[in-house]
Amino acid sequence: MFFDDLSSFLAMGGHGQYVWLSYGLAALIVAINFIGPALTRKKIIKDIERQLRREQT
Amino acid sequence: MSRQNFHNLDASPNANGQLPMLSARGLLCERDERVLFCQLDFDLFAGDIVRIAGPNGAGKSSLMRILLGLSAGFEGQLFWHGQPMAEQIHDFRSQLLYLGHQLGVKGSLSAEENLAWFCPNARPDEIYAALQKVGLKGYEDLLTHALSAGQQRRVALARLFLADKPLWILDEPFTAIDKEGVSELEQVVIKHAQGGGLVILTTHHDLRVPVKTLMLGGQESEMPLC
Amino acid sequence: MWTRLKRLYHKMGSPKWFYQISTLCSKWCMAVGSVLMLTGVVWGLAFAPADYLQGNSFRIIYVHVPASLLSQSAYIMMAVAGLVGLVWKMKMSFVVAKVIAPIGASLAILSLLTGAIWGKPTWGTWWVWDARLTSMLILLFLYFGVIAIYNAIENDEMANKAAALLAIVGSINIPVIKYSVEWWNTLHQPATITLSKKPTMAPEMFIPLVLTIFGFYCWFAVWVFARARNEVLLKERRTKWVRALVQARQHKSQIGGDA
Amino acid sequence: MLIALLKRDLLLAFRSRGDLLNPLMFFMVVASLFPLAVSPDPALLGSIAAGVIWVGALLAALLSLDLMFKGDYEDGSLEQMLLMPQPAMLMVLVKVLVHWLVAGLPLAFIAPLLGLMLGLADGGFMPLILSLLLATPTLSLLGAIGAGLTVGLRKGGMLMPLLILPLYIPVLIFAASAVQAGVQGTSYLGHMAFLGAYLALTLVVAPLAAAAALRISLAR
Repeated sequence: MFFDDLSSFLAMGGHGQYVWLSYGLAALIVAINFIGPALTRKKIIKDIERQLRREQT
Repeated sequence: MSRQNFHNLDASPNANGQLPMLSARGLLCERDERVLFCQLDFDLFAGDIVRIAGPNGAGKSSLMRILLGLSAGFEGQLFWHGQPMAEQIHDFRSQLLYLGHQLGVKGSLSAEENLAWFCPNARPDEIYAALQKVGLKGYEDLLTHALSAGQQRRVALARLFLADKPLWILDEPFTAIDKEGVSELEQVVIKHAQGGGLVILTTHHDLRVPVKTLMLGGQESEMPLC
Repeated sequence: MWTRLKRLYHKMGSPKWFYQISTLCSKWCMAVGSVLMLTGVVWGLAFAPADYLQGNSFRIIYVHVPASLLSQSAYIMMAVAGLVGLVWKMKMSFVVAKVIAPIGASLAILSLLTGAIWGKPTWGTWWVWDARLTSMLILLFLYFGVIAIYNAIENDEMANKAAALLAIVGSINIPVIKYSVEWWNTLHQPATITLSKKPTMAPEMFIPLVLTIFGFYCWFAVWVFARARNEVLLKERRTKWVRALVQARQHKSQIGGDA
Repeated sequence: MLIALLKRDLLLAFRSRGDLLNPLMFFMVVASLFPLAVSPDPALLGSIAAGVIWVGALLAALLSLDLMFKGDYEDGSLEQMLLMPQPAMLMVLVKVLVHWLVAGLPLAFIAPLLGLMLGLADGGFMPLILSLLLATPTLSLLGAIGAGLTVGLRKGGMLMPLLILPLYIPVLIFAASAVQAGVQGTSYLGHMAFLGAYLALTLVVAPLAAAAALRISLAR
């Protein structure tokens, strides 16, 4: 461990805001790329299910 | 998979012992996930006048664009003089005369100037003669946007007299042409076929010409001789 | 040999096969990528030593560099996928090219944003017309062009081909653009305050970077697979295998609900 | 055939002389917006003149690109051209040549006037004209790709800048700094060499790509 304690880890020697902002943005974009397709997939499957039900009746 | 596998064409010659000029094997055309036609086979011979018929939306113009090589969304093979079309595309295009739904006639050029670029090898007196044949004598120097719709179409039709191409593909050539003009045009088409040409056309007119019909839109495509 | 290759080619073009194989691949990529990312990020954030010039702000490198690298190579991948689609008429290849565009653009945006944030403590300003930031901005514009063409053309097949062509032309231009921007930058930069790293990075700083780069690549594969599978489902929604798949899911969820 | 096409297109361009003037007028208006927006101070204007003139030239060329294939697409002549036995890329080259003659070349002639208005230093005029002569064909060539891709689209006019402008950036950088170098009295031979090389590259790639783009656009 490079840092002595948690608070110095968060402060990053005064550059904490920049580092954490960058990692936050990275997490956001990673999350969008993971969640976006998952939501689309759910929607597509729901649409196909609805189509199937419509055909059964 | 729309990968084309090139087979050799196995077509039988017609009654005159000729081999087909333009053939299709297993053509399939899809538009917006709807199959317009599939398993379409035909052999067209020199001397034929072929009318592509069928109700609206049956794929008449799609078939024409496929034959012209302007459409990529199809499966199946085309053959030109028995050879795969992809290898013969230059030969095919140099023997093709196509009159489209849109004429390609520029409004800000005169009739003569329009024809001069369509048929660069034609001499001016030949162009004048062709324009006279389509009944545009005296209109040669007029800018075509001053002409009527029918006259503009006649400018495009004058190409039939200028270029010496064996294959004619005509999309609705009789639109906006008066009765007299239609019967003259029919004679031109017959003469071209008798001279060893092949004419493929679509039209809503009742032709007084012996034609083969390529029916689209039915379950199976048939090609009876009328 | 040739027939086997041909069979593989046909298989790869088949959406069903792609769907099945990509489900498997994406699980593996997800696992490997997550391990790499976790170790890389934790190591980079907490264990790597601070840079002697930039202090702790250099830790941004572990997201900035992978994002930049990936968004550049994603553009090339998109162009190659498009080329394969155009030349060999492989439909799945077009699908891959199509789904890369938004992912690559998002990574370019991430790279620009983290670059700007890194610039603040290093240069004292959010944005400088540094060669790398500028060429990344232009890369983002190139992505915008490709995305715009997908949006503008309604016919799927036409849109795929047009976008593939544009991506290919763009990728031919990338070296020219990069070269000219770098040249322009050296000409106009009054004082050279580039982010020049030391020629040799200490291994304890360098290894986590390698880990995050590979981790990002793995995750990128997961994203591409996920979007491509959506495209396949949408395109093949009328086929039997998709219907069977959906029905099986329905069935499973009903049983799960009962238990 | 190609000569007939060239003749026809030049004749068409000549018949619609009004349209020919539009990019030129646009060029002049854009360039004269800068003194109003930035400052009339000759020293300041002189220092940005090279960039302003080149950005204006870029936009003017872009504006006229939309017309490269549009008219022929709408009346069906483009179809006829693609059905000719000659390779479509030669046809594209003719179209590009005409576009350059009517939209690119005039910019090179009017640019010195704008240089005077914006207070460009004396040394900048020669590289300005040379760079315009050497680089406007590149603009037409690259633009043909965009024009080919967007020819069938209703919203094509808005899309084109997005597709093409990023590819114009190397031209802008080298051309504008060639003028800058001329102003400072240093050699601009290297810039010209780059512009020439880029022209050669686009001359090889662009007609092929634009012909492919046209085939894609017409395969509805």
